[in-house]
Amino acid sequence: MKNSSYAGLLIIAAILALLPFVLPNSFYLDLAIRMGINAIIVLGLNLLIGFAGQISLGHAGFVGLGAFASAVLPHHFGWPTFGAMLGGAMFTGILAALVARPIFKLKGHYLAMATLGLGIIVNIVLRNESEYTGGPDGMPVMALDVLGFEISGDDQWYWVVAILLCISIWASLNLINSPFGRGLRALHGSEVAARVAGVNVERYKIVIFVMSAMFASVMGSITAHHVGFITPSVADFPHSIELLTMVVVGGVASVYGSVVGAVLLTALPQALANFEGWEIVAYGVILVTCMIFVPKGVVPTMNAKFKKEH
Amino acid sequence: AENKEPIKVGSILSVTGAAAYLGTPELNTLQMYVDDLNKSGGVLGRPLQLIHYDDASDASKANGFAKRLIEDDKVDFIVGGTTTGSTMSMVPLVEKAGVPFMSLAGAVVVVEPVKKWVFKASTTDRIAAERVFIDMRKRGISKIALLSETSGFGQSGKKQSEEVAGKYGITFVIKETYGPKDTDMSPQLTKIKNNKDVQAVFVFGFGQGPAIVTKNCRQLGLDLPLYHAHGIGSEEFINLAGPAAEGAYALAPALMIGDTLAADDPQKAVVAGYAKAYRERFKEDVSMFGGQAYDNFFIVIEAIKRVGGTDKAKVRDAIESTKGFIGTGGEINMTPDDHMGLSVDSLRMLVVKNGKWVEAK
Amino acid sequence: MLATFVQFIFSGLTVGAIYALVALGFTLIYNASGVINFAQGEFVMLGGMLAVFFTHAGLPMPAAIALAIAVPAVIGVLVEKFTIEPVKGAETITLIIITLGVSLVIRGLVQVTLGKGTHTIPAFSGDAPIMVAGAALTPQSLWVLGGTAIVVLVLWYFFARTLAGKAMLATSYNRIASQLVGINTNWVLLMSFALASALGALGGILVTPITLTSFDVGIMLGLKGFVAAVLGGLGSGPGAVIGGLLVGLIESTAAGYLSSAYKDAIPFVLILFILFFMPRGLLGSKVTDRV
Amino acid sequence: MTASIHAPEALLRVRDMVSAYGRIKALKGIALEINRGETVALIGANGAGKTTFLRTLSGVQPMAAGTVAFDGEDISRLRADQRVARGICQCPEGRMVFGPLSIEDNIRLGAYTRKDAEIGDDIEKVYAMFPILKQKRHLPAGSLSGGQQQMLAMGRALMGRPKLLLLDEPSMGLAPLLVEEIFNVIRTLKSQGMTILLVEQNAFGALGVADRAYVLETGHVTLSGSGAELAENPDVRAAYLGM
Amino acid sequence: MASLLEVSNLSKSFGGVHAVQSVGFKVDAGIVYSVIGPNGAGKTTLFNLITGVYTPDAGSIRLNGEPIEGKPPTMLARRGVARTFQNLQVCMNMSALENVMVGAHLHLDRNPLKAALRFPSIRRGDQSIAERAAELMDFVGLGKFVNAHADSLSYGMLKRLEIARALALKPRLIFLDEPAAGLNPKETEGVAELIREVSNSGVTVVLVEHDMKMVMKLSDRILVMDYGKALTEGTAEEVRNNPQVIAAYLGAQA
Ligand SMILES: Nc1ncnc2c1ncn2[C@@H]1O[C@H](COP(=O)(O)OP(=O)(O)OP(=O)(O)O)[C@@H](O)[C@H]1O
Ligand SMILES: Nc1ncnc2c1ncn2[C@@H]1O[C@H](COP(=O)(O)OP(=O)(O)OP(=O)(O)O)[C@@H](O)[C@H]1O
Ligand SMILES: [Mg+2]
Ligand SMILES: [Mg+2]
Repeated sequence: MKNSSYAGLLIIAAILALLPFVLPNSFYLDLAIRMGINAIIVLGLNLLIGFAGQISLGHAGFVGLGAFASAVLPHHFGWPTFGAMLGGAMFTGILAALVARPIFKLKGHYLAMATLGLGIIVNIVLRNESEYTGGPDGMPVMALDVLGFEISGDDQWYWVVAILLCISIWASLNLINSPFGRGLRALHGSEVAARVAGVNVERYKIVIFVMSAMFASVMGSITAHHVGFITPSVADFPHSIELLTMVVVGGVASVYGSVVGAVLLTALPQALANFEGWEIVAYGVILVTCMIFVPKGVVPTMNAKFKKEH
Repeated sequence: AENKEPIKVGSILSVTGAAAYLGTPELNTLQMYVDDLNKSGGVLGRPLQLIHYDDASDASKANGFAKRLIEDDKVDFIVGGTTTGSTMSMVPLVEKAGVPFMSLAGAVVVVEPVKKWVFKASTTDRIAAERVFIDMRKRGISKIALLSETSGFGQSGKKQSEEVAGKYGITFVIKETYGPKDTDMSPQLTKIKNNKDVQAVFVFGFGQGPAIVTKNCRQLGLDLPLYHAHGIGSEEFINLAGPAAEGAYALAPALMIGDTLAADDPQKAVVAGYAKAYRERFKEDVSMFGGQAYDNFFIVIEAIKRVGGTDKAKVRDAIESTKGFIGTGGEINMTPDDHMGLSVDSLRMLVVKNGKWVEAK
Repeated sequence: MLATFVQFIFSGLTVGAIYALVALGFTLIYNASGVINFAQGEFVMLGGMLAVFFTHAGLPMPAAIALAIAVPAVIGVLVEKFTIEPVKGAETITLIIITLGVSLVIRGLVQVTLGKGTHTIPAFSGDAPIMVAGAALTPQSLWVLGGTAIVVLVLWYFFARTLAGKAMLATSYNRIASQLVGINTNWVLLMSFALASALGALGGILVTPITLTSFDVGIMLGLKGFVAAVLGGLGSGPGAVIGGLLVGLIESTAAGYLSSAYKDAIPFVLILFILFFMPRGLLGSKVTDRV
Repeated sequence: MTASIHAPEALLRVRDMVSAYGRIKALKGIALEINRGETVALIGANGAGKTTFLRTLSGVQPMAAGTVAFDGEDISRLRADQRVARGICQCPEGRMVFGPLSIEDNIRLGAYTRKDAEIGDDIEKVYAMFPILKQKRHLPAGSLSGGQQQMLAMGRALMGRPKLLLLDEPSMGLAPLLVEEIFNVIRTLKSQGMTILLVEQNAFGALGVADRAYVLETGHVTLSGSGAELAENPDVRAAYLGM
Repeated sequence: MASLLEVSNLSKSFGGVHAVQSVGFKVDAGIVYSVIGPNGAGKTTLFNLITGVYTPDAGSIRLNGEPIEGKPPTMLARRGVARTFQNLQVCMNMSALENVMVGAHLHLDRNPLKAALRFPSIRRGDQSIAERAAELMDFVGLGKFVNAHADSLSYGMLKRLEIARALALKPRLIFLDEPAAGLNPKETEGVAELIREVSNSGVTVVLVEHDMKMVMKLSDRILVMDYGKALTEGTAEEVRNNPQVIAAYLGAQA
């Protein structure tokens, strides 16, 4: 699975096509859907963090905006669900664009702090506006209706998410190997060199931030519809960290790493579910060990190994 | 041939995270009674198997685990959902799959409107609010300050308080909030102190927040009656708040004052039995949440016994027809319109006197 | 009205001093390694929880406090040795994830061993508030403020005036060059973690009588401490203190004058605003990279 | 042709040094000796491995195989700071000044391993050598121009009172007057008996001051001899002197 | 007709340091123009001002008669201004070839949506740029390292990589900040030849360099700076024999 090759995509597509036939019951299907949703969010986040080198510790905020747009707009304002999803993405995109300029004046930990603050503000608003959002206890979400066709049930959601995932991987691969993607990576490597070469650094950062925010928002909507109930914890700091961890464990600046990271870390809590109070410790130990032994992430490390053997 | 298949008890509790304080005694209680019942031959001759997942106080995790309990583990009934959020995220799943579901959460939305498969034989925030307001009226208080936590518990409590206040002639002169992890509430209390109309302060929260509020009140010299909702009436509160706790009111079920309960109190036996067993096994004090787990669990066990099997629909019907069940939280009488079954006086008003909780007169 | 205002200020200063103490721990490790140690909050928690544990175990207060500082310091050393040292030179986010992982382990272990309850220790000089201009200030707040002041002075002296302090800074700016002038960079990192952990623990002990403690208080304190450190300007001791006090004051006045529901959001809005004009915080060092 | 003298007074003796970046070997078995008081030049094209050699000598780059003996002691396993304490100081490629620290602090840190009372005098000596540094001594080193930083890096290395001074392209980026100045400094140090290993692209200058020199090509030593010998060698002239 | 580049009265100071003080000069199209001066004279700062990395405190810069002072580097790149850096600015997270391809950024369709959807036009453009970048690497003597990762190149190689990247912009005006630093005399000759070729192809070159042999050989005109000010300006011959320049910069050897 070389980072830039499309072969990995074919393998993933094949796995996705076969998976429903080998999974024993719909709990596993549900888990697969959650993995897929996370993978798509992480793909977007990795474009921002891994490729453009801009840390975001508040991405869950965008997921939350999408999720609650899909919950609140139909429920309180009678919007059609599909419209709410698009509206949520638009709103998230606009918000991201508005805050991007001031935020991206900052670098490193200052940027991390600013994005963290943004996520926390979103979360606090969602928690406090309980008239609309149900507060910390959350609210139910209607089924998604796309132009008269209602998507519900794990079977349908599985295929929707699987197709979206393949498209997202394909688009990400295309993007990073394009002039735009190279510009992003260049500004990561050296901002001043990128500027002098004609990369409009500010614009690129804004574009990729808005794009990954909108990715997150749409997937937030899908999470909301799939689960049927949503609470502000989708937008909280631990969730942002969880997404960040998926990026890093899978591999910073690795498209396939995003998918692998999302799959592993979505499965991990389920695997640890029977640890009786030791889950947190085990989760922490696994994270740290993983970072120590594969600091570059699972996929890039495996790539390097693979290359070595050949 | 007799059915020896285990009866599968599913539970999803918040054993870690913000609500760990509630979830832990709940899980302890379930484990203890599943063990005990198994030792004494199980139920209907069948052993019990407890399958538990910790949602870490995160409602979306609860949803995933509920699916696992229903689809993968195929449990016969579910106890849990420590928080309202967790409960509500599971409700659509149990309703669809048709699994009897006993929530341990506090908010009234769980059982109102009534949902076919969802029960909750534990006190609600509405009852708590009503109980406090009744007591306030009794003492001639009508203008109060409401200080609620921004947690789900506090927000729902605030909403219910607002809804029922009118009925008891209570008006809120000032409403403030604090975060569940806040370390200092003096700014809010200073505002309350500056408002001369306030006759009493009603705090809706649980965990360490109410203890800090109590300390801050005394530090600021705020001498109004201080009422707490249900959920803090334990030794821990007095330890944390120290001398400042003296004179604070709080709601609690009979369980919390088991030792001082009148001998003829109908709950005496149940409460004493539970408290003794729990203390022996876990070497720690009982909490009302563990007691709620006891009540909800045994309502289902009784129902299964009455049905003579685990057919989900029949068990559900049996739960719905529970009558006169004496639990740690009071007497429970379910009806098709009431999936909670507790009355307002199931909660007792306690006050701290000489460093001990006693029933307020 | 003055009394009310003064009360908000007292409240803000007390809470702010707590944040400042946590922020100083961040500063110390950042200055030695450029790492933001997201486990810093857990050391604050450890200090408080261990002080509770040792006093309950029957130790006299001074001994309990000494142990509650020493044990976290040792843990800090172990953390550096086994999780930070092996990944020298890794990317910022990798280090962020590692420290977050460490914080989970510490929190989880405390939860399993010391339980989930909330605890407290008695205030050092009693609970009777001191009244100033009609506002109440608890004696423990003075302990916290005083502790913060001493720590910041010591740190300032260390980094501005001693060669060991400069060596620590040098290590974070360029590890290779530091080795080339003879600095044992591993040792420097080890010491920075030991000191920062001890500092965090000390903070945890000082604040426990006010804030109470439980296995999960570290998350929020760590977060606020990070915010304070960034606001003040990463790496600056006085910055960390100013940042901490500022966050505390904004919170208390926001809760008092604006909205207690949004009091946690308001500091973030203001901080974003401040960073917009001062992208390296209030006292952050200037950028000196040349091209 | 190896001109190395296996004399007991060799201060530094490197045998079979191998060093690699990942799988790529940058040094493929280097043998080299420096006698006390000698100035030795190391020349080679871009990417030959000169910098890698110096970094490995200083211990900041891991050595995959080989031994390094210094002053009669095997130092192959020592950490970088221990090697500095024994008197191996380097003025690194790319200068590596501590940008945010003041110039004076940078210089002081050069004497980090020293405890003696003469540090203050030595600082003055460095200032005397590079007066511009004294003028700017309270400014952050990062604000210096490229050439000024080069002077600072040199001064910092000298503060360690090296027994063996490693210089990685010390004249890079310096104005002609200063290049001369740097070579004068090297000559002075040499006359004071300091042992110096000099990596230079300015091969004319380097071969001019060096007693002996080695030529490095893609990780191998291909030639060695006295400075004058190599300066006359037609291959060297063609490949490195551009004649 | 106006010169290609006209700088007048340009000033910039940092704190108390007047890095550049009222400097003015003109560069005609097609020539090689060198800026020399002692360390810290302000040469790099001058480059940073002209290429938009710093904003001037005062003064004007005109490119083809149009004012460009304070314009961002991206804008200047669009007008055909390229540069290299004294303190290397190479993107270590990319391959050597990609670094050079970044130089050609402006000649490509940079639309992210089209890219994500894999429009054929984008692929084709990228392909041809990759080929040109490889040629450029060959041109600067890095032909063997086309597939190498940038962080595996030595210092001298990286300096050349920067030249290739600057050339990939197809500049009208190129600023080279010490291109020969870190190169041996033989390699320096190679770079000098390279600059000559670039100049012959019609690109105007502005050069900062301490290697006097190279400067004297290549330059049509030379500006000498000292303490942020223009000391003198003239042909190689004039400058070489200026006693002030000899005293401040060249020393006896030249
Ligand atoms: N970090 C690295 N990763 C991988 N390879 C490297 C790295 N640094 C250097 N190399 C390779 O090692 C070899 C030696 O590099 P080194 O820097 O020692 O050369 P040098 O002789 O100092 O060259 P220069 O004169 O350009 O400074 C080169 O082939 C280079 O490509
Ligand atoms: N960003 C900055 N902050 C502070 N001072 C600066 C900055 N940039 C340059 N200077 C100062 O301006 C003066 C000129 O620096 P500049 O880098 O332009 O010199 P230069 O002529 O390029 O020297 P060299 O030949 O050594 O590269 C120096 O004294 C330097 O310290
Ligand atoms: Mg080199
Ligand atoms: Mg320069």
